[in-house]
Amino acid sequence: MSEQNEKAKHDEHAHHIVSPKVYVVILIALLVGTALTVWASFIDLGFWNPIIALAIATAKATLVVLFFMGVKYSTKLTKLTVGAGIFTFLTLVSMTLADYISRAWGSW
Amino acid sequence: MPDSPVIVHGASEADHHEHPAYLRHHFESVEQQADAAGFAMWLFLVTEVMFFGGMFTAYLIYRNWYYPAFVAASHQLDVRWGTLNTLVLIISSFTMAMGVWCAETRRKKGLVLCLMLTMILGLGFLGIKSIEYSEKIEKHHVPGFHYSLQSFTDPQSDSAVYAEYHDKPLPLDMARHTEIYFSLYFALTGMHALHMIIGIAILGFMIFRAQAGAYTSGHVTFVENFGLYWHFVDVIWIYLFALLYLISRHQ
Amino acid sequence: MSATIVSLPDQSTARIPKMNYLSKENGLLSWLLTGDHKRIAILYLISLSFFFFIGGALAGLIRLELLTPQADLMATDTYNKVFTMHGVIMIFFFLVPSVPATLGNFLIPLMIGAKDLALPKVNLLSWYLYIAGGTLAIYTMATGGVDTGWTFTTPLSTHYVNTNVLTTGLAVFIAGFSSIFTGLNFIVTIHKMRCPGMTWFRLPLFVWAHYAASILMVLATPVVAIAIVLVALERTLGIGVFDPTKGGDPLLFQHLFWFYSHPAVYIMILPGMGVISETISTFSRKRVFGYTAVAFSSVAIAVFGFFVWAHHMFIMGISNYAVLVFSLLTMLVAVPSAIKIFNWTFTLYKGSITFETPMLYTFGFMGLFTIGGLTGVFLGTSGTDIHLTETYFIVAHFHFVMVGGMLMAFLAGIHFWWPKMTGRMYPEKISQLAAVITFIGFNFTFFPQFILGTLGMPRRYASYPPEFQVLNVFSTAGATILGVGYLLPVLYLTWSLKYGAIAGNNPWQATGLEWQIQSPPLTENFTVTPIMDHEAYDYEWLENQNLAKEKSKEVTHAG
Amino acid sequence: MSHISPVLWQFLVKWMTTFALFPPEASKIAPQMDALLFFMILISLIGLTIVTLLVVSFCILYSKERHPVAVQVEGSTLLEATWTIIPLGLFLVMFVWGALIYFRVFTPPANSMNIYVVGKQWMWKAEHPGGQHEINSLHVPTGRAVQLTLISQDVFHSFSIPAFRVKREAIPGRYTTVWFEPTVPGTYHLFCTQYCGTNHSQMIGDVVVMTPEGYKKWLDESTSGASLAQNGERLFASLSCAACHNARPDARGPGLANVYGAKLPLASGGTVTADDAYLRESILNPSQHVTQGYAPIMPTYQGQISEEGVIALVEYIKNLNSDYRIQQTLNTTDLLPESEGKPAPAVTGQAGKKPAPQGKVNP
Ligand code: HEA
Ligand code: HEA
Ligand code: HEC
Ligand code: CUA
Ligand SMILES: [Cu+2]
Repeated sequence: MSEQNEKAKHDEHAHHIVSPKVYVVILIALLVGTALTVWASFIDLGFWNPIIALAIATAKATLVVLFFMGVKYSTKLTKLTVGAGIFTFLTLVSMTLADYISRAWGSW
Repeated sequence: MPDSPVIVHGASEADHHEHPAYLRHHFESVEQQADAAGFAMWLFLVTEVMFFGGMFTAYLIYRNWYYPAFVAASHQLDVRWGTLNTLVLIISSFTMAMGVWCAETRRKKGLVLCLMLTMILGLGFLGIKSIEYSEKIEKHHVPGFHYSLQSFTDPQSDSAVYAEYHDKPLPLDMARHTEIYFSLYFALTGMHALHMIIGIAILGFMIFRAQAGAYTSGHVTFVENFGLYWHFVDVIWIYLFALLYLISRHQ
Repeated sequence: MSATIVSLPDQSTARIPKMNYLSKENGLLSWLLTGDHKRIAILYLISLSFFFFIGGALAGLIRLELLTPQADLMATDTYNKVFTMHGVIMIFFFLVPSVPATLGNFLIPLMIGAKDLALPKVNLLSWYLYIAGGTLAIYTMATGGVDTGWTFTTPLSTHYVNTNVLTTGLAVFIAGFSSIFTGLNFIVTIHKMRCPGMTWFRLPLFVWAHYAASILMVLATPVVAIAIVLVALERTLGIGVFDPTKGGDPLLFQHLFWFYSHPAVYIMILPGMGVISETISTFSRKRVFGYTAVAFSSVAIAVFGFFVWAHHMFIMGISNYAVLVFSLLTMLVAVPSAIKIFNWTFTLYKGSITFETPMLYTFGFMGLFTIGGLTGVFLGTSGTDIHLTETYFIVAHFHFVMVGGMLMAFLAGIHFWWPKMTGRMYPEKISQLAAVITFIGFNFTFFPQFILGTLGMPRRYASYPPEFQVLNVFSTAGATILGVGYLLPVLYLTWSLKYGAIAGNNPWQATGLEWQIQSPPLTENFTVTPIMDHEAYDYEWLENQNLAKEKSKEVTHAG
Repeated sequence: MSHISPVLWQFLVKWMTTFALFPPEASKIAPQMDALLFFMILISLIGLTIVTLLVVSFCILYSKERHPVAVQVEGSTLLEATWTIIPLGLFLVMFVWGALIYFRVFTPPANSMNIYVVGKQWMWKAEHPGGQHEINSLHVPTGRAVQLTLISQDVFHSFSIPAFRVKREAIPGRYTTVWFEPTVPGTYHLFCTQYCGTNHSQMIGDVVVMTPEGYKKWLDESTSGASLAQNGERLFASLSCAACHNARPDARGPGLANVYGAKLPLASGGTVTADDAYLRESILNPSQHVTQGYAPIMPTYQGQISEEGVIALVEYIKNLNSDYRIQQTLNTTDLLPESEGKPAPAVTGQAGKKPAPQGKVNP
């Protein structure tokens, strides 16, 4: 038994049960988000189109992770785990892309 | 007990016999067991993030390099099917969340119903995906299998898509890079679909067990963890939808 | 009398306790279906040793071929297959699981006072995956092998060789998942299963090191898995992602591959570093100097380890700016290793040092890893890497860290915990001899390769210009000595299973929880949950403990 | 010494007489690289010695016999800081020094002569501007900066000359460059150091460094007829590039004279410098970078020209200083087979300058 555990027993355990109301609200938000992203893709925003699409996708994903997956109500450890995953993923993407982008900068 | 003095920890010895059957011997308490399982599931999902991460990286690089090809190729995907599938999956995520809630509040009927709905929606998703796939197969847009460039070098030949987007023909060398788009499209959605299939198989098993009341007696770890998995698959799709379908409807 | 840990039969008992994890049930099935982390560790130990000797025999073939400048023992493509299989087997089926899957599996629950790993079934699954992958690798070897090099460089592996790339890839893929599950299990266990009082900063450094390595296993391994999947798709369908003629970039594969394989080198070394922390403390009877620094340096290695992968691609055509960044970061990742080396050195200061076999291997580790690590810095320096890359300098570098470092640590650990695992001591004199032989043989084998490398001899060459022959002969001669050095432990350790002296609970008078229980331990490790009430490596606590025991014995004798 | 076996003895003698830690230093960069290597070896030896000395002396001072009871020492922030900062500082010195050398090796000086190298399973093919080909060998003069432009036809190879301390990957589908300035005449090893399949270890050869006069003589003796640029011109004609690139007012493609080294505006915005790699891309993947003011109509020549052909075209375009040659091409397209005897294009000189005699490079 570790200290997190003991703490968890008090504030998080007995397991926070999210009420269906929250789920319904999130569902609606996600549906709206989907509509929004499709609608946005029909407008010509040039450079901004992909950024908006990704922003909306990220917002939706965040909702799913926070509420459906319950990260909002879970321990620091879970939050840290999610954070570590995202961080490593971003490291992979950004450092690889950095190579590809700077390749075009000429030799020096 | 032999030689050295012993301090028995807390109450662990005392309530040993009251432990429910599902508490495995090496855990101290039900909370510890549930905690460990949930944490393990999260770690597993993190590995999944990195697994898809490799493909996302490839996607971002080639999209940068071959933007016109990616745009033209993405026009081959039907936003309507994509939107529908997104909705289906989001709703299935909702029913799954409700399922977890039912399990937590010990509603057996509700749980079974929610799991069934989730499964049906999941199957629906796969059905739509297979419609989309078969269209790609017909048009020879599957990389490696007599891949055809016709829709891109001569967009007018592809009247349905042309009517919607009025794509200009791509030069041959750019058109060839649509194959990379479709490689990544099939790799990403295929891997995603594989996760769905595994999920549906587990759902089937869970419905069976739920009917026997396995998850509505307080031991909900399995349902909760499966829920995490299912939502994760949903999250991946949310990104796939934005990246594969909505690249650019203009140009 | 302070509150303490339960200990079952005392070491004064001159017998191996009747009840222990080995004796519980003994059918084959009871082993193959076991959930006991200790039994799984033994399963791993046996299967790992098997793969090590296959890999070692292949190394023998490599060295025999390189005895002469011509490719005369085998054709060049056979040679290519031999070193590829040597690399694949040694890395994926020996070194990556070596310390974690055997010692880590066996000891982590014992060290943190838990009854088992958090997920025993997953643990067993890991072993089965490992065996499945390993069997597939052996099958591949038997049916023609593969000749891409262990790095599977595209487009060579995707379009230009017609050997068993797919099956080898699958084998590595499966082994990768075995490793992911092991790491995942360790992380969960270390977080959730510590006994009361076992705070993070009371954990043995062995556990810290495994924690850091596990992070790498969990986060890095999936990337190589997907890279292999893409290679397989490329090979079977020609999807073009890595194919330059279709507009793909073959370098992308290397990005993905090294994103795993650089962290993988730390997966390989960190657990070994954990072993060294334990042995050096025990045999100098001192708390590890700078406990926190050593603990955090493990984590620092794990974290920084993610940012340096492209140092394997300096001349491969990545952007020059990327080279600068990755070279700089490589310098940063080298520092925590230096911190560890110095802290271990100062652990000896004012200690009371004895020179049993594990300690000899430990000294071997410190010297050889320092050389290997410092030559790694030569390679991380972008300028000198131009000259040294893809030569025998690299071969020497990584054998110094992997064989001189990790393998030495593995042997140190096996000897150190052998009494705990089997209840019997290994024969001390002959194993000291074996350690010395290994050290001498190792230097003979791999030191000349540094010189070969600076002279320019390329790696993966079946034939070479004649002026390199002398150094190669040295190397081959050394490998023969090294082979003897590795065969000896197999013989005397097997012998000791039956004839070794009874070890008792704590033959080394070490402080870890694992030493406070009987050897070999019970299946459930602890009959009662222990409580940790002192720091790690607290030798004063141990002394008090022993005094107390003595007293109570006197009382019983008198009474 | 009779107890040492004669074979071993022979070896030892051989080794003692030829023992070396470094290969010969035959290029300008070699001593600089070696200086850094010496520095690093020195630092490493010092570091290793410190560690070894400490370990050994502690082992002697605090062995159980001498020091039966250990004294517990907790640690020391000061010491931790010392052995964090000093190695870090030293490593950073190595990083900076190494980066400077890396920078030098991969930045060719402007006046360097260029040799193209094509790697393929399993040989090296070098193409000199004058049209001289060589396989698995490379002749270069002393005292001149030589730039190599490398490409591979199949898998990764790596062009390594230990005596020069340089090495560069030959990548499929992309040009890479490296340069060196040979200093000592002689014959040196050329290795392929990137594992490239079955005969990787046979993809070796010689680098022959000659005096400038010797090199000139060698060039004259091994000429194959047309220069690279001449071959390029022929290809340019036979692929009818001039149908579009003809510098006429109504031309469908941009004029190519003096395009090499120019900063070109792109249709997608931004500019790009037309270097070798860009020229190659424009021929094989023209729609990747479309020049401003032109439609992406240029067909791709991927699969129709060998890497050697592309090199010839690139070399030709690089040396186009005026539209004069193109228009000549246009006129002579149908006379192609006989274009052998035509004056060679101005390889390095100005347009209108007396053309170099056939097969020779203007110095
Ligand atoms: C266990 C495995 C392991 C470990 C731990 C390391 C550790 C390191 N490695 Fe190594 N490496 C490999 C295994 C490993 N490596 C393998 C297998 C390859 C080849 C792969 C292939 O191509 O097949 C490779 C290749 C490799 C390359 C690529 C070369 C190339 O392809 O061109 C580089 C380049 O940067 C590198 C660097 C380093 C560095 C900087 C460290 C550092 O972490 C080392 C840090 C340690 C120290 C620095 C020593 C301690 C320091 C002191 C005691 C201080 C001394 C005092 C003073 C300086 C005052 N390694
Ligand atoms: C854990 C990793 C590990 C280990 C332990 C070893 C151990 C050894 N390795 Fe290995 N090696 C690699 C990992 C490892 N290697 C990798 C990753 C490569 C790169 C592959 C690639 O390029 O793709 C490589 C490549 C490599 C090469 C370069 C090949 C080339 O580039 O052409 C050489 C050459 O000397 C070599 C030699 C040895 C030797 C002599 C040992 C010795 O330590 C082994 C000693 C053990 C034994 C000898 C076994 C015990 C004895 C017996 C079973 C009796 C029979 C013995 C004989 C018949 C001699 N190895
Ligand atoms: C059908 C007409 C056509 C033919 C034939 C043609 N080109 Fe082009 N080329 C163009 C156009 C139009 C452009 C500018 C747009 C672009 O970059 O794609 C161009 C651009 C180029 C460029 C880049 C220069 C710049 O200013 O951007 C080079 C180099 C080039 N062509 C070389 C060749 C060579 C060599 C051939 C023959 C093997 C050839 N072209 C054949 C039409 C043609
Ligand atoms: Cu070409 Cu190795
Ligand atoms: Cu590395």
